[in-house]
Amino acid sequence: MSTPSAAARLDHWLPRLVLAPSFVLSFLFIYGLIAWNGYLSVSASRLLPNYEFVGLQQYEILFQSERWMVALKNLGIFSVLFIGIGMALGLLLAILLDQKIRAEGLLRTIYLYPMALSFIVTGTAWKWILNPGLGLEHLMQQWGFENFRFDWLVDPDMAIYTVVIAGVWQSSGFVMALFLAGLRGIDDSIIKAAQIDGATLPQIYWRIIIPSMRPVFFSTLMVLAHIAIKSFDLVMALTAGGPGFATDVPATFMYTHAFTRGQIGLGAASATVMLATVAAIVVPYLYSELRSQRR
Amino acid sequence: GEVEVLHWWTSGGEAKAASALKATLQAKGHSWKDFAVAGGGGDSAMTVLKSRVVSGNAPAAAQIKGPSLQEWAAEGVLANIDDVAKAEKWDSVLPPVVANVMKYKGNYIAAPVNVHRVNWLWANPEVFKKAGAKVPTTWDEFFVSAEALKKAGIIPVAHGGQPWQDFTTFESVALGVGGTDFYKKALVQLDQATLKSATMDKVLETFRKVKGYTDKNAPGRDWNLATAMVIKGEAGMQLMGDWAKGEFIAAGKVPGKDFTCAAAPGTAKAFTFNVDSFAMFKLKNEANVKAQKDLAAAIMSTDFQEVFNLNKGSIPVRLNMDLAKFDDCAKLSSKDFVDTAKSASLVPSVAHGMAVPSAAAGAIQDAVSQFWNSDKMSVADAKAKIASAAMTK
Amino acid sequence: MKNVHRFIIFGLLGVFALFFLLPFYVMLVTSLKDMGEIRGGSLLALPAGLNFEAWGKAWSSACTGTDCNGLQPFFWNSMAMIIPAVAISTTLGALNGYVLTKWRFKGSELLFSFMLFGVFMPLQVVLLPMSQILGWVGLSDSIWGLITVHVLMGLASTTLFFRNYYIGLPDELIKAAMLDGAGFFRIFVRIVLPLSTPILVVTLIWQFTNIWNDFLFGVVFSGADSKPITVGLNNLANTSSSVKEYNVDMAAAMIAALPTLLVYVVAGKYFVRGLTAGAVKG
Amino acid sequence: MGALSIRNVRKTYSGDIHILKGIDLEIEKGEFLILVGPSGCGKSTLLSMIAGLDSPTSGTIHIGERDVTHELPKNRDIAMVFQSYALYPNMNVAENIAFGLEMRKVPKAEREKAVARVAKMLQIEHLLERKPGALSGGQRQRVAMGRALARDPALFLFDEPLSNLDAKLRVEMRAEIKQLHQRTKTTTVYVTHDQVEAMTLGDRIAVMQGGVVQQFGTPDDIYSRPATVFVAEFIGSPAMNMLRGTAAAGGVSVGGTLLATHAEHQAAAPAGRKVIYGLRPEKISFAASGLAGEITMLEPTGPETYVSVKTAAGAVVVRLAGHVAEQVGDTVHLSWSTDAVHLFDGETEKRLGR
Amino acid sequence: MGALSIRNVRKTYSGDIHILKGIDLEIEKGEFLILVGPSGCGKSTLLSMIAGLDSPTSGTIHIGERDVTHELPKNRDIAMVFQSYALYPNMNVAENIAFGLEMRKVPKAEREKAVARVAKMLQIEHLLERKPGALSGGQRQRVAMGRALARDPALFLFDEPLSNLDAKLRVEMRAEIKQLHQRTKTTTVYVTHDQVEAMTLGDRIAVMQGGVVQQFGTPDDIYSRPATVFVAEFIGSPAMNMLRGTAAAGGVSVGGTLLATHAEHQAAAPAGRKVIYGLRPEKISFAASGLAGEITMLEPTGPETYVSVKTAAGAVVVRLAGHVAEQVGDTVHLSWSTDAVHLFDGETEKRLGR
Ligand SMILES: Nc1ncnc2c1ncn2[C@@H]1O[C@H](COP(=O)(O)OP(=O)(O)OP(=O)(O)O)[C@@H](O)[C@H]1O
Ligand SMILES: Nc1ncnc2c1ncn2[C@@H]1O[C@H](COP(=O)(O)OP(=O)(O)OP(=O)(O)O)[C@@H](O)[C@H]1O
Ligand SMILES: [Mg+2]
Ligand SMILES: [Mg+2]
Repeated sequence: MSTPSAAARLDHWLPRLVLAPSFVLSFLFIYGLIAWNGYLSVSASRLLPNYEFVGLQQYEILFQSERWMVALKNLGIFSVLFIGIGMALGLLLAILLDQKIRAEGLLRTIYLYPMALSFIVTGTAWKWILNPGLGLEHLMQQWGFENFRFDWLVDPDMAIYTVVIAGVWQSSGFVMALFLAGLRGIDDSIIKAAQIDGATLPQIYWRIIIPSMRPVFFSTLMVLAHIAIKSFDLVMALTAGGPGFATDVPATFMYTHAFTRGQIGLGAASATVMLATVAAIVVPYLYSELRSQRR
Repeated sequence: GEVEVLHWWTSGGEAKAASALKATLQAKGHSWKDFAVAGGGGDSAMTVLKSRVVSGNAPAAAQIKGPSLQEWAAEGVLANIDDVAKAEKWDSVLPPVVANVMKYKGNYIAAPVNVHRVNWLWANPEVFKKAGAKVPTTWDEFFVSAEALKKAGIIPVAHGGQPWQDFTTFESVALGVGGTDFYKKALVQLDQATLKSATMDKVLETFRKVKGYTDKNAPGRDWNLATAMVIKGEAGMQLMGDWAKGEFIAAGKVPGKDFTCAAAPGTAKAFTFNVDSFAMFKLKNEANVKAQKDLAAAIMSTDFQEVFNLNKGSIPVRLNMDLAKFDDCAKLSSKDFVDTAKSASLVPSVAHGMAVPSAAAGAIQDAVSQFWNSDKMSVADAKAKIASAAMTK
Repeated sequence: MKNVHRFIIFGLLGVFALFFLLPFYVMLVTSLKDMGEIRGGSLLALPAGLNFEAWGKAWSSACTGTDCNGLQPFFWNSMAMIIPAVAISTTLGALNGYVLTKWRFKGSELLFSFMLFGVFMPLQVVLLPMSQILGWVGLSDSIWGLITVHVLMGLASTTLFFRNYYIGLPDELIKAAMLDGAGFFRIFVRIVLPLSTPILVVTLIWQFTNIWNDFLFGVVFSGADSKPITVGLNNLANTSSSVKEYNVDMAAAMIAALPTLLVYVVAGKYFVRGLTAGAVKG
Repeated sequence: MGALSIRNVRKTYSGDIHILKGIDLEIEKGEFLILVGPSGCGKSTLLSMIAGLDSPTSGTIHIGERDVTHELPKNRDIAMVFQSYALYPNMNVAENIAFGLEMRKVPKAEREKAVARVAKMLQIEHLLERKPGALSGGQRQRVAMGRALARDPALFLFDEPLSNLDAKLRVEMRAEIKQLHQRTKTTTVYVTHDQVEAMTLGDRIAVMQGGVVQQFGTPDDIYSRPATVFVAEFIGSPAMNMLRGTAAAGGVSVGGTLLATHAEHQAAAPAGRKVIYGLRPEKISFAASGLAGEITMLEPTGPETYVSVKTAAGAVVVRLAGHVAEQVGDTVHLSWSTDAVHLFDGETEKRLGR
Repeated sequence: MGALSIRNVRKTYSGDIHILKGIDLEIEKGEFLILVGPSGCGKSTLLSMIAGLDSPTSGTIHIGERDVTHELPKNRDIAMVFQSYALYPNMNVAENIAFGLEMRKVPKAEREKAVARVAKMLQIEHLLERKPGALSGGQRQRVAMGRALARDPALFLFDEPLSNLDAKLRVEMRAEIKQLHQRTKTTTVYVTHDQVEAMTLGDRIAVMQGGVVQQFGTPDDIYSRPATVFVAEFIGSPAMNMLRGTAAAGGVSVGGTLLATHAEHQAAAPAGRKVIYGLRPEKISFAASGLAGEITMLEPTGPETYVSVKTAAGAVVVRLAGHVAEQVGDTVHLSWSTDAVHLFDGETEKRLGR
């Protein structure tokens, strides 16, 4: 066998070189920071990081905390609903918009705009709308629907669902955009073939288009999942974790303890637990998805 | 030199107040680098501060208050400004309770700006008149009036259901029901016996009873919307710190006539204070250190104290100041401040981070707020939770 | 029959549009009211008149600290930051996606999944160590520090988007271009990029929005005079112990959202169909 | 009324690119129509229109009694093989084939039987589990076929379904299609470029050019009596020799040489008229005498040899069976029967006489 | 050493799907190699490997003196026509054609000349501004051709480049390719299913089956002396008649009928040996006497007619010129020369004698 020329060797390495900076940086930062955070979680850090080793004490505190348990449960409820509804709605909107709609540009912008607005202020508007005394409930009752009830925001058991509503409102436009881009990338001719095969429009989407958008689903799922897990602004702006700490999620828990209450060690422990939980769910999925997408 | 100042006074009157300080400094030939971060009563600002300190780039001064000052000082990042304090005789113009908060191991590390009184009751006299009730001075009266207001179809108590507001209300109830000593023992010294005492039961029962007079839409409501309810006459009264006054005034209401400010029931002889202060960080550049000291001096100057507090709605932290320009509520507040300072019933506000370290305060707040929001939780449970929260380090 | 379908489609689209627009409506009418109206009136009521005072104030005279120049200065800071940040992260993401799908090598998928998992790291974990690192490399409190952080944090998502889009591009095109003598970059620029418009738009929307609306990094990593617009907005709207001016807050929020909206409208046009029509048979 | 009637169908792209310029075709139930024509003449476009994937700019399409011009594809009961295959990339071969049946609610067991049947017929049994991406060109084309053949539609549309197959397989597939058609008698429209397919499969052939049907008739008609020069040249390989000349007494004068014609032709083209003298390569043979010419090229294809001969009347291609002993440069004499001559008008290029 | 040497190249997919099982081919500079073989036998895979788009599991590929097995495609100086076209959908036809030149830094003016040249040659001048999406199947295929032909590479690879063209155009294109090759003498590998293309274009033909080269020789070799039953059946249409029988004195006994063979064949196959008696359809004619049989099918293709005859020795296809007067059901007698007979071993299916 011959040895490839220098130019050929460069060409061979070029893809790796191009990828290298992104990967090296991501690794250094992401995994470096994860490790650092892991270390903090077994330290006595309070207001500022320090490196006095205290073993698993922070984890013990964490798992005795009722608030943390509530946060974990909320994350579960929120993620499932937010991802599920967000995907479904985003996909539905994308499909509807894909029907050669005249006002597509306008509608698309309407669905997307919630992304553009910072939750710093939108949260206020949502609080008003969801507040039974000011918003929808009030309005409907004024219009004569005396029995109309919509008071989830002030009900500790239901408040987390209002966070879902606002989250879906904010994100499904982007999901729509992702799906729309996917739809627009589908080869027209296979749609034609399906029409000939007698598939109805819903069947075409369900059996042909959506399955061939598997990578798009993967993107969407990753995006929504990470929004869900990191959702912080949303909760802070809408309920700030309230009533009480009924709508606390791990991100707000961690922020509050690490930064507001000077319990960095505890915050770090919560971040580690969160990551570990995510890893348990996401890593197998990532693995199988990337395997099966290889062509 | 240059001073970079981290604060969360960003809008309206506060910003004007901060500008006054900036002007003073500039008059002394220093430049002012403004680092304003609003939000969550300084939560965001604290986050920024931490990362700035970690990156080795601390600002000259940062708005820090209460026991947090001690915590920061314990990290060894704060500067000693005793020379300024001595020159300006801070020890004599500040009430000792306040001065102690500003010191770490006997040295001044921060300059106080203002005093907020937290244990206020704001009321709409017109509504009270309509309902035939009078502004209460004790908790018993409070419930009588509340009942009357309720009968008149008015929401008796305007409340915003956010944990810090729940906690603010709790603090006023604790002070009113338990008295100053109880308050100090339970919420400042975090004495377990006191926290588990029968008085605590009473406090919690009263606290829960107050909730019965709030509307069901309270959760999540901002404090100023609650104030607006009082202004509009939808609600009769509100338990809130003196910043609420700003809302009344902004709505064109006149103190004493359109709205009443009174001490929270049973706390007329006491004063829960919330003092804003600037911690001074260790700096390397000499010129900047000079500017920093000038800043400390300027903060405590009578001129600034007056301008600032007129804008902010609070009262000067200096004793013995001329209050001619202040309104009646402020005058009342100031009088109580001076009186209680003498009678040792001037107590730090636990809800506003003046009394105990943030970790414990936060944990107690969680427990209080949970009790407030969950009608199922028994008083005994709540008491146990609060007591165990108080042990958080 | 066809008309019934259309009617249902439009009906659904309309209902959702209303749901999406409701908060916007509330914000808009509030921004046009004065504070008296807001305190006294109903949430959904139309304003008494068109009153743009709040908008003017939000833009140029509201206080956000000791300065009372409104959002204006923050706005330009954000602009200066977002353009390089979006450009760099999008470019890198596109290149990464291209390598990961069309120039695979052993282990590239594994590398990618590691990178992807990183997106789940809570942002708050980043703050302190990152400030320390930026302090070491001398980028703390500067616009470039902020840009660096945004690029780093956005990479995984942009790479994901492009990778998953490029997977669908026929490999034959790349092969044909290789035979035509095009190298790695030329294939990317001449063949792959022109076929990427929809995903470019999506990535642009995502990155632009995320970076533009980011508050936490913006407030922590920027310098005193490079603070982005969210910090300004936050300072306007998020005061807890002083009088609230909801009309100004709402106007400010909308002003802050304008560039993003503009991006949506302009970029949205490029959601085109049939980019790969006629490429290969099979 | 036929099984499929296409009436004055026109198709225009972006306002001024006229692809179909008024197509009229009518076939009976069970007929097998072959569409041929040069690349780009609009065959696939016409099929799309019949299938309902594209709508005509004007004109109507009827299937049976029904006007389907504006009917959705799924309501037309058509099976089609796409020139570009258009396989579903996310499904394996078996699923690709079964999809059309599934959409029509055929029970699973029957679907499986149908898949097995067509897979056998198309020799792709071993590929059923593969995705299209892992198939060769010809295998993909067979899957595309399979998708259509699994069904039992009212109308089959095939767009060059065998173009990527090897000759052997193509013969087998052709036989399969023929048998299938004989069994089911499903009306079929079939586009092909293969003359053998056209001639052996079709009941009728439509020759299209430039968006117009040039001739529509039985295979024999088209081959033996091409209506225009275009059709004559288009069908048959190598193409018919076309010699331009002038009608003269007893024949046609081409470049000074008189080529004999049939009496009927002489009657149809009065002397002096510009005509085109057409002669299929396979109708010419080498003889001791006749039109003399020099061999310029020899192309042995195996069973026969194509010989290009330069004669006084112009270049002529001759198709001879087997090997040819002559060499390039040799002089030969060409002979043919006047029966084999096709005569066309020199101006209109339309067929004359006979 | 040749211009292209492929040495023991193997290709295996996912561990156990063996596509190429050791291919050895060597062609000289300027040679025109035709690759034929049944669909799915690995032709495209082999081309990909030559082009460097895929790498062999084992074996080496040399172009000229250079081992290019691990060389990048762009450094091999190869132009290729893909079976699946692979047009750049974002570029118009002219840009598609010019891209390869541009990448090789050919000046603009020259590029334009090249585009004009190939566009004329491929008859796509009027399409230069169109995007691939707005082209017909055959037009796309011609653009794919144009992209390769515009260049002047060291090696041309064509993967069924004419399959979607009509017969007339195909003849013209074939002629163009032939001329081009004669002019430039560029080494070429050409995959086709068209026998005429294979026989007329190629200097040498490689017949592949199941990942193995069955025979590698000149067109005449392949046609006249097929090395195996597979090759014999694969080349020629209709396929060679294969009659299984036993060698006997003076010939081969098939189903009790003795079919005469050449003396050499008799020598090669001792009596009693199982053999296969091969006879091309075009070598058989109707005669007054000979093997009797009944006509079961008549397929007129225009220039000739395929006749299936059921005889005592089995079914035999006969290819006759022109029309046939006989009808289905008629009894005919078949005759052929013993020179035309191919004999193969019944077990190994290898050629025997001659
Ligand atoms: N990714 C793959 N995995 C498994 N088998 C594959 C893959 N790609 C191709 N094959 C198989 O490899 C064989 C050779 O394919 P190739 O495309 O070379 O055939 P071909 O000779 O060009 O056939 P055709 O004439 O039909 O184009 C085929 O049987 C095909 O099914
Ligand atoms: N979108 C379009 N815009 C303009 N012209 C088009 C478009 N699509 C197809 N055409 C043209 O329409 C003509 C007919 O195309 P069609 O696909 O029907 O040809 P065809 O007869 O099937 O040819 P082939 O045998 O090459 O497949 C072609 O000349 C083609 O260039
Ligand atoms: Mg076509
Ligand atoms: Mg192939």
